[in-house]
Amino acid sequence: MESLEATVQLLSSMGELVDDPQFHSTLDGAALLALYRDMVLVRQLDQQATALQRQGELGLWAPLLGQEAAQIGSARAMQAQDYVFSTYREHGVAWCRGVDPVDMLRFWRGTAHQAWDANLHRFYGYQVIIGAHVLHATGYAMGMSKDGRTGTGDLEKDQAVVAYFGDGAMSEGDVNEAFVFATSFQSPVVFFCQNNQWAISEPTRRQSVVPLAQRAQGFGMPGIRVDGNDVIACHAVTMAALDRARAGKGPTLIEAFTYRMGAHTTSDDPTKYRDSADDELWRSRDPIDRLRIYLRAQEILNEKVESELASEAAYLAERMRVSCRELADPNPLTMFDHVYSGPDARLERQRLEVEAILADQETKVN
Amino acid sequence: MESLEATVQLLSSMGELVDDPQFHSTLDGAALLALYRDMVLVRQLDQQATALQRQGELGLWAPLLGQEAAQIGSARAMQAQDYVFSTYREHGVAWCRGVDPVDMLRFWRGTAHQAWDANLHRFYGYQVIIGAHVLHATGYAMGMSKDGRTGTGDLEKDQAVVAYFGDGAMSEGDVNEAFVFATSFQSPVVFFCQNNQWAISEPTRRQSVVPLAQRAQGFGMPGIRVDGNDVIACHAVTMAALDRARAGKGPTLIEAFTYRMGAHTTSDDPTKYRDSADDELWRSRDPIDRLRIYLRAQEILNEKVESELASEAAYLAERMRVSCRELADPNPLTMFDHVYSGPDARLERQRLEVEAILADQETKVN
Amino acid sequence: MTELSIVQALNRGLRCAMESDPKVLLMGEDIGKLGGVFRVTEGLQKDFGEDRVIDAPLAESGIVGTAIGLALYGYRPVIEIQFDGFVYPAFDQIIVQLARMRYRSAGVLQLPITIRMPFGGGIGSVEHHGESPEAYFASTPGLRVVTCANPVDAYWMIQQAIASDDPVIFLEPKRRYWQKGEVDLSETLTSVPSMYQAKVLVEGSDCTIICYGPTVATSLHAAALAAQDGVSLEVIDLRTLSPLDLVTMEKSVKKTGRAVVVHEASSSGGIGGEVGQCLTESCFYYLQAPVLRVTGYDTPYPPSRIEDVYLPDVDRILDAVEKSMSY
Amino acid sequence: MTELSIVQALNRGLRCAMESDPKVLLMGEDIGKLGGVFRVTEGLQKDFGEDRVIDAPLAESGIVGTAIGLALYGYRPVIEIQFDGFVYPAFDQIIVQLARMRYRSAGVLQLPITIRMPFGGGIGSVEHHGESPEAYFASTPGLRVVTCANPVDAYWMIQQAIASDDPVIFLEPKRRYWQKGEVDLSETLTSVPSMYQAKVLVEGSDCTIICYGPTVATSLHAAALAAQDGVSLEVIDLRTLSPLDLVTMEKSVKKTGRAVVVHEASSSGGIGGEVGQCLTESCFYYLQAPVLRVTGYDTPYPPSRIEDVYLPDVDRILDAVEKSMSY
Ligand SMILES: Cc1ncc(C[n+]2csc(CCOP(=O)(O)OP(=O)(O)O)c2C)c(N)n1
Ligand SMILES: Cc1ncc(C[n+]2csc(CCOP(=O)(O)OP(=O)(O)O)c2C)c(N)n1
Ligand SMILES: [Mg+2]
Ligand SMILES: [Mg+2]
Repeated sequence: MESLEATVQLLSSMGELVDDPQFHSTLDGAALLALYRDMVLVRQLDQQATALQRQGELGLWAPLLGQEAAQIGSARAMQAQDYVFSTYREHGVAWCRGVDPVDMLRFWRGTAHQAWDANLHRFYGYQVIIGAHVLHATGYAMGMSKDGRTGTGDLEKDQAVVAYFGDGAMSEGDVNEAFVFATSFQSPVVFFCQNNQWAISEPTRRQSVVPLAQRAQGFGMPGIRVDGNDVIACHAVTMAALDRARAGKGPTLIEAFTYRMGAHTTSDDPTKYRDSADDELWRSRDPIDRLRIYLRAQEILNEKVESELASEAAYLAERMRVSCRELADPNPLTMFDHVYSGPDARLERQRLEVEAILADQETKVN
Repeated sequence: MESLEATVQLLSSMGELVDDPQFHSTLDGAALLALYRDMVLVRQLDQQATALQRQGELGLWAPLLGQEAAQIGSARAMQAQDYVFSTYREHGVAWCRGVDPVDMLRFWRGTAHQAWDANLHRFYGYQVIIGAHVLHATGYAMGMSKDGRTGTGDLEKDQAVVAYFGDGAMSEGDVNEAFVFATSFQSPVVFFCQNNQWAISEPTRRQSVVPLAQRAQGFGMPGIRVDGNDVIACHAVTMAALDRARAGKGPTLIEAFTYRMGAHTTSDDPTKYRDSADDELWRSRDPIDRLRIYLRAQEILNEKVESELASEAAYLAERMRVSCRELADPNPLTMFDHVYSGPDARLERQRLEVEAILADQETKVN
Repeated sequence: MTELSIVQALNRGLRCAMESDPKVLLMGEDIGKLGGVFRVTEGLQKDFGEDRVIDAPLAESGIVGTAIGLALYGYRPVIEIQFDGFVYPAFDQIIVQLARMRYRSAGVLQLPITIRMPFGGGIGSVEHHGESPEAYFASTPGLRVVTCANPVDAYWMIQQAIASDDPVIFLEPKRRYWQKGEVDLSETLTSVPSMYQAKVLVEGSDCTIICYGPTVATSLHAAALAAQDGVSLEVIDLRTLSPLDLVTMEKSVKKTGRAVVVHEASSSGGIGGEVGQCLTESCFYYLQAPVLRVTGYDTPYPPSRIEDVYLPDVDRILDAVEKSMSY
Repeated sequence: MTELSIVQALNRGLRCAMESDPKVLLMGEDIGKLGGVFRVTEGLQKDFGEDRVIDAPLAESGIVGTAIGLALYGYRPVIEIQFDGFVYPAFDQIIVQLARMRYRSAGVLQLPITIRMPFGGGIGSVEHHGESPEAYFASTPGLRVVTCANPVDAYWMIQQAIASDDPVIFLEPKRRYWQKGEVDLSETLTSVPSMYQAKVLVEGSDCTIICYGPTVATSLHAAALAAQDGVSLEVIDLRTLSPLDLVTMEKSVKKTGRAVVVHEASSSGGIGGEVGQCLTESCFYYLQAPVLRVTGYDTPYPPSRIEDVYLPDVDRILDAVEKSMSY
């Protein structure tokens, strides 16, 4: 891959700060520690969910392992008034938007399609259809412009949207159409592509022969390639793109170059299609390790804080374990709710039918 | 619009040859005269069809007025072994592929959906669904590679595909997906976008904030912007792109910057949405006029040749007029043919039903 | 009473909806200065501005997808798809996203989007300009599908569709666009019948003709001719294809004992089959004959010079009635 | 006889087709090294190369659209759509281009493309992994739609589909993928019954059960239970949804006088309605009861923890039989 533009990096994989001509971080020690905490907890969340799936408590889980920096760095760059559209893998983003991990599990356990109030968290939820939500994000951003909720000059209030998707999604018509709409209407949306180098078993080169960030130029918007395992850089470039969006200057495409350290989902077996050498290489670039090295060196992080964090993580895991098992199956009759805004004669008949069947089963059981 | 790359021009609108650092024409006087003849005849064809529509002989017609250079220049750059996929407006390209103008009329008169043998002419036919055929073109080109019919080094035999579409089509998901596939598989396809500045009533800026040729870079292929009213330049850039494709170096996007001098179709009324000042400006850039000026100046063209050409055009028009009126309606029973490769019980029943109805009508009439 | 064509009635209806709710906006291809290829949105961009009457990029999935985003933000988008044949690129957004958003969010999110679409054949145009895709939508849970057949319904139903909190596919019978009728503009949106109710246009006792959109005029014509021959047809304009107004149909069929469904779409998998099956389930003992179908044939839409043979006409309807009566 | 699961039978069938015709190639997401998420194409890329087993970019419209180009060039592409729920972005290419190419070219061009798709629910997975989109395709003129319910049919029908000069939508019942059966590999493609024929799996006299794909196993189970209660059910595996094999169904219904159609897809606009209407048209005087439907409900597919209630089960089939018998 010819590299059109340099990859932005502010923290090397050795845990050392590096300079970038264009992007700078404003994060102080406390802020960095907070990001570290997020990453550690989110990795715990992910591991616990993976374990719950193995134990048969979830139907499926899509691990974020390795993508913590990309997700936490970008999500912590947002403000409360922003709105997020994501895929099935953005548990870290969901976490930053205040979604309870137990609610995340509902989707994967099969007790609900969407288990939280999207408007409350300003987090739309898991989208499984690759790329479809990127158009929704763009339309939402168009609405912000229309209502004058962006571009007023007050960066504390001006709104913007972030749309998450993967390297595979870059090939879908919907994503490219979103680029068309966002540039045509100069909408306040940041396209955040986590290039984890794989779309299930397909390497990114199947989707593109040039770096994905370069796609942006074709549509007339800035494209930034960032080290996706560098939480500081991810935070900085997302801040910059959000500021630009808020200021009414239109969309940006960010390609966070990272690596899916685990399987695509718990149903997947990556040994079938990729080299374990890659896994090792990328383990040495672990996004959490490098921040830890830096924070330890700076003495922002010490044994005591680490062990407090470890207990917090353990507590989170425990809560997930217990609560997941307690997640009740929905009443089957809810199947008929919310198909339409009002009652529907045919659905009412079918609901009665199911009611009778359930009552009958009840009787048989007793 | 910020212009990423210069627009290739070899013949100015004053009819003077100009140099381009990269592209050169190999056309001699006879070849240029042949292009001139094509353009004159195709314009006649177009005007005659428009007239026939006005007279109620056609249901609709999409005029190519103003786009003769883009179509003839590019189409004459192809070889017999190439294959073409086009929209509803490429009558000039169809002409170059040897399609009888009367067969073109069948579609617009409503006597057939596709009235010629696509494989015979290696010209796929009119595609109305914006962008859909650009994927077909890409797949066809993938087939050429697979069969080793391209990239052998023999430019006389190596095959390539040209896909025509408009500025509006650049927004469709299918066209962008075609760019993905063509670059991913390095397929021998030339994407020829006639930017006639309008998609019905919508100006190109609604589709893109940067020149359309720039889209190519986002996908990792060369993009060339050419003066679409300069038949020599259109020929030269298409030749270059085709040679590249044949040589196995992959796809190219050409944006031929031109102007739709007429209405979108005979159903359209452009006065509703565009300025007549533009019309005048572009009349002064007429693709036929400028070649005429040059050829007259070079004495390749003279009164005698012009008048011979005029009679040839008049003859063409006359033949179209007469033959169009003679185009019989299809037998309604053909409606049931070719839905499937073999017989279908339900369609057979329906065919019998129609047969009975028609017989009945026959009886009533007699 | 004001005489309006269907196009004019739709235009007025859109205008009313935009006046009464600032969140209503229009999106589509060529709907601005041009006013749409059928001029349904004529003059609206001039009066409501480019921010509310939006000429969108040429990308149907993009139009529906961004409209979904706009609706999530609080807008009430009304989309124009230029022709029936061009809706398919938006299919995923319509079927998977638009139809299911309320359900998947357990009622938290709603998408009050109307998708207007000219449909049906008979205008002598080229390929893809004469389609009847209604069954794809009507069979999709979460969507509502309605169609108007005259200026009165055009005027009121478009406003009802826009006011609905459910996504509505609003089908406009393109070859009847210029059909005129008297519309009483002084009524109110709530006083006119719900768009989810079928209408008995002609009462009769021998056989029920069930039709919608472009075939309503044909069916009325057939009923008039049948009356001359002493056959009394009841004509029902379905108006709503999802939900089907079974109550109105059943009442009629229980009276006449016979029914013929008329539509331009192909027979297989069309609305006629669903209507027939539903009526057979609920009126089994009343039916003197199977519900019959008069429809377009099971082929793609043919070249326009033979479309008249493809489209249901008065003769085919009367033949079906005769066949039904002969059971 | 060789014992194979449906997955294995499909894999073998694909291998045979590729061996016997060098123009057959496979396209899809993750079908290469991974062998597809259900492993149907396992090992094929290794043996036939990347040129014939193509991992495509993640773009369904692109996959179908380029396959159309490849077919025009002379190839015989077999596409895998990873899950039913992901087919909709390709809808325009399937419905408007693939289905109609032969027709619009008056037979000059043909597209011998097979689109394989796992379908149906019951695997406990997340949203969009349990859909039954068959009616959209079966109601589209120009497409053929078939589905296998056991390893024998999987093995032969996939080869027949690939050999067909028509575009075929090939539906694979995903929750039955691992169901095993004995396949006689020594038969030949022409000696086995055409994929356009339904099969009477169980003969019976009281009521006909019409099913396909994943509901075949359920229906067989129901028939076995009914037999214990002295009720004789005839079970027909439709196998082909377009064309419908009405001859086989009519013969059965004229004998039993009753029919119940069973499928996972929603009732409205589903195959059941079309089958019911067709049978009512042709067997009106034979039917003792309306054709009844046992189907998924008219909602989007629910969360998996309640999918068992959504899916037709033995009890619901037997209830419907009882209801039919009580007419
Ligand atoms: C429209 C659609 N096609 C196919 C799939 C099946 N699928 C689920 S995830 C995936 C790969 C996505 O890759 P990428 O966009 O890189 O995201 P990642 O999973 O790597 O985060 C595929 C093909 C889908 N969910 N939706
Ligand atoms: C999928 C689809 N959407 C909409 C249309 C209606 N339509 C026909 S031509 C056209 C404009 C096309 O513009 P462009 O691509 O620039 O080509 P041009 O007509 O200018 O040659 C539109 C919107 C269509 N034919 N197909
Ligand atoms: Mg990825
Ligand atoms: Mg144009």
